[in-house]
Amino acid sequence: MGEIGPLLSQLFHTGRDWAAGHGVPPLGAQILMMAVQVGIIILSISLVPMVLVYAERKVAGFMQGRLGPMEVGPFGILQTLADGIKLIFKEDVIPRGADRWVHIVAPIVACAPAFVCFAPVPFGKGMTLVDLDTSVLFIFAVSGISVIGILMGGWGSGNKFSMLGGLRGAAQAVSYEIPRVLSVVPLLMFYGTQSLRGIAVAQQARWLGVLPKWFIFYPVIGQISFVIFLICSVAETNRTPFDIAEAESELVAGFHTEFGGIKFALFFLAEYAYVFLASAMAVALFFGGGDGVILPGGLIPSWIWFLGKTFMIVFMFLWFRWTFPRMRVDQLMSFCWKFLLPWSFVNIALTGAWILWRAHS
Amino acid sequence: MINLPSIIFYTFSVLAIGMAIVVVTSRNVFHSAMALTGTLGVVAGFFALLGADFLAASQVLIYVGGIMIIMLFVVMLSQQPFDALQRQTNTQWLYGILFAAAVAASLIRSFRDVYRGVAAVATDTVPTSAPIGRLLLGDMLVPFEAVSLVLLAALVGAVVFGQDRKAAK
Amino acid sequence: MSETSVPTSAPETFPQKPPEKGMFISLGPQHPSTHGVLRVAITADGEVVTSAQPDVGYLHRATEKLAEKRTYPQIIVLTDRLDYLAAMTNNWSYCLAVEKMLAVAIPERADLLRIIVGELQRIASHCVFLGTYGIDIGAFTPFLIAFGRERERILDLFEEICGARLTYNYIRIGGVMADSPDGWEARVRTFVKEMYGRVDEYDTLLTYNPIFMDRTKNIGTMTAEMAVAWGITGPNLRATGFKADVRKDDPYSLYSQFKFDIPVGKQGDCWERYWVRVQEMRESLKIIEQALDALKPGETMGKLPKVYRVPVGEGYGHLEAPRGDLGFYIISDGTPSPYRMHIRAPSFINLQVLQTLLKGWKVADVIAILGSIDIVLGEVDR
Amino acid sequence: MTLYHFLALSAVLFSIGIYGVLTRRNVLGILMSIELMFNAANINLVAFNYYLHPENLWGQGFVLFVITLAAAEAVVGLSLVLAIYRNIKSVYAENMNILHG
Repeated sequence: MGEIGPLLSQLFHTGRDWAAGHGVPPLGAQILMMAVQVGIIILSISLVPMVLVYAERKVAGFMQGRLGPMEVGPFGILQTLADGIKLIFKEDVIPRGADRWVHIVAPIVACAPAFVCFAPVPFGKGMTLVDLDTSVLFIFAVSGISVIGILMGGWGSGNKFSMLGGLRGAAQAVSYEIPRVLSVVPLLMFYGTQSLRGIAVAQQARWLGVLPKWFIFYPVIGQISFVIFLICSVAETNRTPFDIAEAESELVAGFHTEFGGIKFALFFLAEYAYVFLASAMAVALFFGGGDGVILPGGLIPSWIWFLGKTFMIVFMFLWFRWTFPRMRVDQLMSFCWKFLLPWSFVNIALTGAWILWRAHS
Repeated sequence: MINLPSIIFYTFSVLAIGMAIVVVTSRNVFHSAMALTGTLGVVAGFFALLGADFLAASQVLIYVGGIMIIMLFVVMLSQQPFDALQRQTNTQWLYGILFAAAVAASLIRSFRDVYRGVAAVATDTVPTSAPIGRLLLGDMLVPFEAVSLVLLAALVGAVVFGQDRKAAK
Repeated sequence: MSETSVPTSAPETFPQKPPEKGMFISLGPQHPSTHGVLRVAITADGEVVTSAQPDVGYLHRATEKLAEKRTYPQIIVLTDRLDYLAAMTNNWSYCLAVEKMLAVAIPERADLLRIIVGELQRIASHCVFLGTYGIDIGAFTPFLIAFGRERERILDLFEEICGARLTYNYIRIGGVMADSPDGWEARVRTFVKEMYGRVDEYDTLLTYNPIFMDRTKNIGTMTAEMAVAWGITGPNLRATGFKADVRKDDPYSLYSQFKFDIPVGKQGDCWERYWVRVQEMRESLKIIEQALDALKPGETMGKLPKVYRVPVGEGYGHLEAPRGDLGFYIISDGTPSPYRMHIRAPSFINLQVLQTLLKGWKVADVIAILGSIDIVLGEVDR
Repeated sequence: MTLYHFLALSAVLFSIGIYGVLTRRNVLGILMSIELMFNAANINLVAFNYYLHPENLWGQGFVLFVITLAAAEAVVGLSLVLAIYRNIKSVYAENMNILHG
């Protein structure tokens, strides 16, 4: 009941046959349907940051003993919409000393990969846009492109301090990408496939009928890889306690200080899209995607389960932001190279031992 | 005949050649680095077109996510105020064009009669991650270990050169 | 790394042009974390600071010259704006100096009210420090909790008793402006009871937060000799292990009757300076409780003629302000206004140590060290 | 979309790379052109693998090695450029003419 996954894919096939039937060449119909699917994903993904920004300000408010936005719309729901409109109409200023082209293209390069990464994410039963066989590697590769966006942002702002901020941000993102990829390797070893949908489906089984066989519940390897993945995702999205890139109180101004209006909105959109992406991946990899916890997934459709679990992890991102102070640059780097990386190697070794033991018994 | 792959092929190749030209002719080194990033992305598209999905993803991951970032680091750290006025190409650009054109013509001429009509055998795209993994650790094990040594040497070399000699003393 | 000697020669001219080796950063005056308009000219070689030169004077209002043109009671209004985060203790210190010269007796209830209000002001000022230092290190929540919730409660209490929230003008020469409204003591008592729990909350929120400790422990360490050599007073001095508090060393008003101890650190790093201020809040709460118990109805204003003349001569009165030993030195020539008034502002003196304290530390630590000294520019520039 | 198309494309890319190496004054430009030539070769390898020997993946395996070696070469080259820049404050090839230790 409520499973709109198969319904949607059914809709796309009928749409294509209908278009093919009405004189549109089969190739054109296929491209048309692809365009419709991509359009739906881009629309829904661009809605998500609106919700996340609102959630962040509300959570921040409640954590600090205040209410958060209450003015625009009931309980401040339209606040993000108002911010968005305000940002769109801000004057578009390009600093004179800056490199014009790089300044204009930087927010696009920082924001576009965020949408592409949502293709292989399994939102529910049958709701994976493109079930790539190498979806995990694909997501890490494409999200690496936005680091180039950060560098371009630093270079495109023209002043030396933003460039330093951009370099620091890029160095942090690149060095935290390695433990992040290595923390997902145990999963690939365990389930033998890289496709997120495959991993999510493989976790639908139950231990002793009650405990769901999610990877997070595997005794040691599950928790270690989840914690490392979460920490690295926080670092990858430049959020506290790793937000040195746009640290206001630090000496070096952040890389996107020179971007006003819609360009700043794009950087903002990218950050929240990546937070949502990281949570969606964490749910697909560690919490069994659209798998219902108590009810056998029948009563509540799988995509509602998926979104619920994703917002649970998004809440952890927001929670970190309002409780942790900021780490210093060198502490942050040594934490990555001297703590997270060795532990991810240990985790891979443990998973290997587990698989060998399982193979023998 | 127009089918989806050929449309994609032609658009990608126009993009690739256009950006490659920008890489070699642009006055601003940062712009050529941007163009190179674009070219690498399009080459990854070619790999995907040829059914090598694992390769396309790793190309983007390693090249765009790794090498280009280090290259941009060095470009940003070594940029001089008067770079924009400098001529980026030296004087023998005419001979360069001639030589390059000669190489291109000879290559294309030599491929023409050998590989003219070879069309693709219609196999559907099978996922390549697992076979590549088995290949790397199976038949190609020796080069696999050798490359790890090369990478180690490169790492040590980069650290040695990157170190500020005075700081080291 | 930081020698204890006090520089005898004038510091080198301000490094305006970037040094040939390394980077020149002019921190401020419009910088979010310099707590007001302070400019620190920093030259850094790579990541390490080679020299730091605080540049003050952006908030100079010639308070001391103005005082020479006003009568004694009118000067109280000027003192509010010195350390604008702790106006109560400014008024009190000035009144102490004048009362010492006039040798007027202060009624006991007025003195107790002064102590209660002074200690409440210390807690409010430390709350501001707690909030802004949290933001410097990157944690936003303590600011809204310490600054927002606690300080508001104290300001409400002040508003009830003297009508103002920032520049109180409550403590007058010879006593206090007005008696406390009824029910005020009860409200202070409930606030004090709740505040004990709140201070423990700060410990979990920030004091023992591992990332906060990484950012502040063993950073900007200051030895006791260096602190004494530079004339530093207040929590910064006590953090280095040197036990010095005007309330104990030179007890004024009724502090000698109360039992409270002075929190002292060990190695004077940023974390200890922060920790000492949090402990001081707890001590102030104890003092307020004891003062509330000792409060009895009575006179709130001493016997003073309408227009009084301060006898010729000089007087110096000082007390333990939240930021250090705040003193007023007044020379009177018998006329209704002082001949000369000098203010010993603790922030101005604590600020000078930055020249040697910042040297040798990383650029990223400059903000942490600067924030831990807790200076207020109104007091620095006078 | 036959093999010949891919070979022609990679030949053009390769020659653009050669042009870049020959005429760029900035050493970074030369390094980038070398990357371009590497990629042209990679396209050839994958095309041969897809068209001539679809049954095994030796071509793609070889491309992986080419990518890793290109990465190693780029890293060492770039740190060399940085070291040279630190000493003679310029990245232009003709300024690097003093051969001493």
